[in-house]
Amino acid sequence: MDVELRQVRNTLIVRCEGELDMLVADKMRSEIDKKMDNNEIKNLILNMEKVSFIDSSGLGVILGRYKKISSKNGRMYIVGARPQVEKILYFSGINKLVSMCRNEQDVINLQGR
Amino acid sequence: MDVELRQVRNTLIVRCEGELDMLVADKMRSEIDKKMDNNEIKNLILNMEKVSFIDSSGLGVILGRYKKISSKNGRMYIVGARPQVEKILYFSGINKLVSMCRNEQDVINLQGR
Amino acid sequence: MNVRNYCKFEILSLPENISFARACVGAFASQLGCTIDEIEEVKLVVSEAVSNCIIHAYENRSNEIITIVISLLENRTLEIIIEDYGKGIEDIDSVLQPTYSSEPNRMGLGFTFMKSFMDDMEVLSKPGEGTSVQLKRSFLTKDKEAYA
Amino acid sequence: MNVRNYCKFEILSLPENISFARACVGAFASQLGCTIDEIEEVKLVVSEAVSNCIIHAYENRSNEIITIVISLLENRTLEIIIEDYGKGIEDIDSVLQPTYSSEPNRMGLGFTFMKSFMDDMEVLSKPGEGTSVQLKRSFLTKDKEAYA
Ligand SMILES: Nc1ncnc2c1ncn2[C@@H]1O[C@H](COP(=O)(O)OP(=O)(O)O)[C@@H](O)[C@H]1O
Ligand SMILES: Nc1ncnc2c1ncn2[C@@H]1O[C@H](COP(=O)(O)OP(=O)(O)O)[C@@H](O)[C@H]1O
Repeated sequence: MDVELRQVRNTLIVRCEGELDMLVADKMRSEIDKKMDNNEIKNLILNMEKVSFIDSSGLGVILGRYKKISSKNGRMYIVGARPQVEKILYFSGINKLVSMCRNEQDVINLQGR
Repeated sequence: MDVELRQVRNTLIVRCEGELDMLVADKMRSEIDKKMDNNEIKNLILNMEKVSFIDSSGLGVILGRYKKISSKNGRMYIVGARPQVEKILYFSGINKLVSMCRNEQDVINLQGR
Repeated sequence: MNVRNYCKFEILSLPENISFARACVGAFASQLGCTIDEIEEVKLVVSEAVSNCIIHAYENRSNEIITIVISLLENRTLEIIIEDYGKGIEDIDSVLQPTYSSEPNRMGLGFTFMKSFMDDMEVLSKPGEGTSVQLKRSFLTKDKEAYA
Repeated sequence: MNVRNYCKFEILSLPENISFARACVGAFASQLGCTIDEIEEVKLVVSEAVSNCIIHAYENRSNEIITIVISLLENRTLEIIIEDYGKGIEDIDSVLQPTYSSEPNRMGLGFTFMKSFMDDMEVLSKPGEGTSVQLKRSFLTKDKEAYA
């Protein structure tokens, strides 16, 4: 699992690749939190285009990050989840908390409103 | 493993796909031999473009078919072997018995000579 | 039910073996000619059960053993048994409740996924001795629909 | 040598399990971060050893057991032990000769492939009791070259 982090104004963009299970959940959690504890960051975009698998350990990382962002009154977006991964996100109900977008451009459009 | 057989004049063209191990070796041997026992057939083209794996059971099928074709004074060609598969064919020395060609057109050119 | 084929394997309680276990079970289940979606569901279920052994049964100690038995039964039925020799479960009924978790930052969805994506789940456990999760799914869906 | 990780599995002597065994060993070996070419060579070796158990040790009887133990040792070393409880080998030295085969339509290249693609091969056998093939390969090639 590769994790790439990028900050654009007050938004943290996280692009991950591979299988999001317990092995990588801890690594991903700590990498995101390190950046997020930067006070400027209000919103989080999680780009999952290249994630081929997610289980409940991966869902836990997402839910935890959502809670952190919410406590800052920020918003969280999940971008480009593949059907297999999307099914699990819906199953868990995370789609009701986080905005599901097709691509990063959609988020920018959403944020613009 | 899928095996597709086609006869063009006195040449039998065998296109196979998948992993050529013991499980499929028997099936492939009997399918080819059924067609080859047709007296018209003199030459054999084995198209391996879509073969992703071969072991000594697979090599055994090729060597056996080569011997049959040779006993009819025919020729055998292997077409489009991927690098991984080609390495094993060279290792076994089968490349010295059978003509190795890039594609089916190359065989037609060779035969034309 | 007659066992057509089976495979038994023993792995260590290391997080890197979770994806290995998924891959193995997926490869074996593919002998039933399931769809990719079905294989993905089976992989998820295995991921949950093996993660539970590592996190809960062995409390993240590596070097402990997890055994997995995969069987292909009649009627395209897949049976997976995942067993640990760890701390066990005191009250099985309560841990099976959706969103129940003994760990604050976990979601409590593991057993829910297992139940949802398989036809049958049985959990046997003895505190201090270990836990065995038995999962079954038949891939005769086409016929099932036809007869429904 | 210290074992970093290992996996033991037990399969039936069915031809469809040869590709399963290849896939499993390949998936486990990938924890060493080998190249695709290296994994392919390891898969070939496993294919040969497991095929030998089915064809020679068990003379194509299914329902017999083959055990495979894969270990990741220090220095990126992979060890694979493939064991059967079949007919065994009378004269090990002679069957190890390239192109030797007891079956007329086989090539006698199985052991040659195993020896060529691994650094070390040991064959233990007792007629009537079974055979164990131990294979080892270290993937420290880069360092090796640097020190050569
Ligand atoms: N193999 C196991 N050994 C001991 N306890 C377990 C095991 N599997 C699950 N449990 C218990 O059951 C609870 C619910 O499990 P699960 O539904 O998978 O959710 P989660 O893993 O998110 O906690 C766990 O929190 C744990 O207390
Ligand atoms: N597991 C085994 N049990 C019994 N005999 C074996 C086993 N593996 C190999 N042999 C013997 O060793 C010979 C050489 O094996 P190998 O080099 O793999 O070639 P092949 O499988 O083509 O015969 C076989 O023909 C067989 O007689």
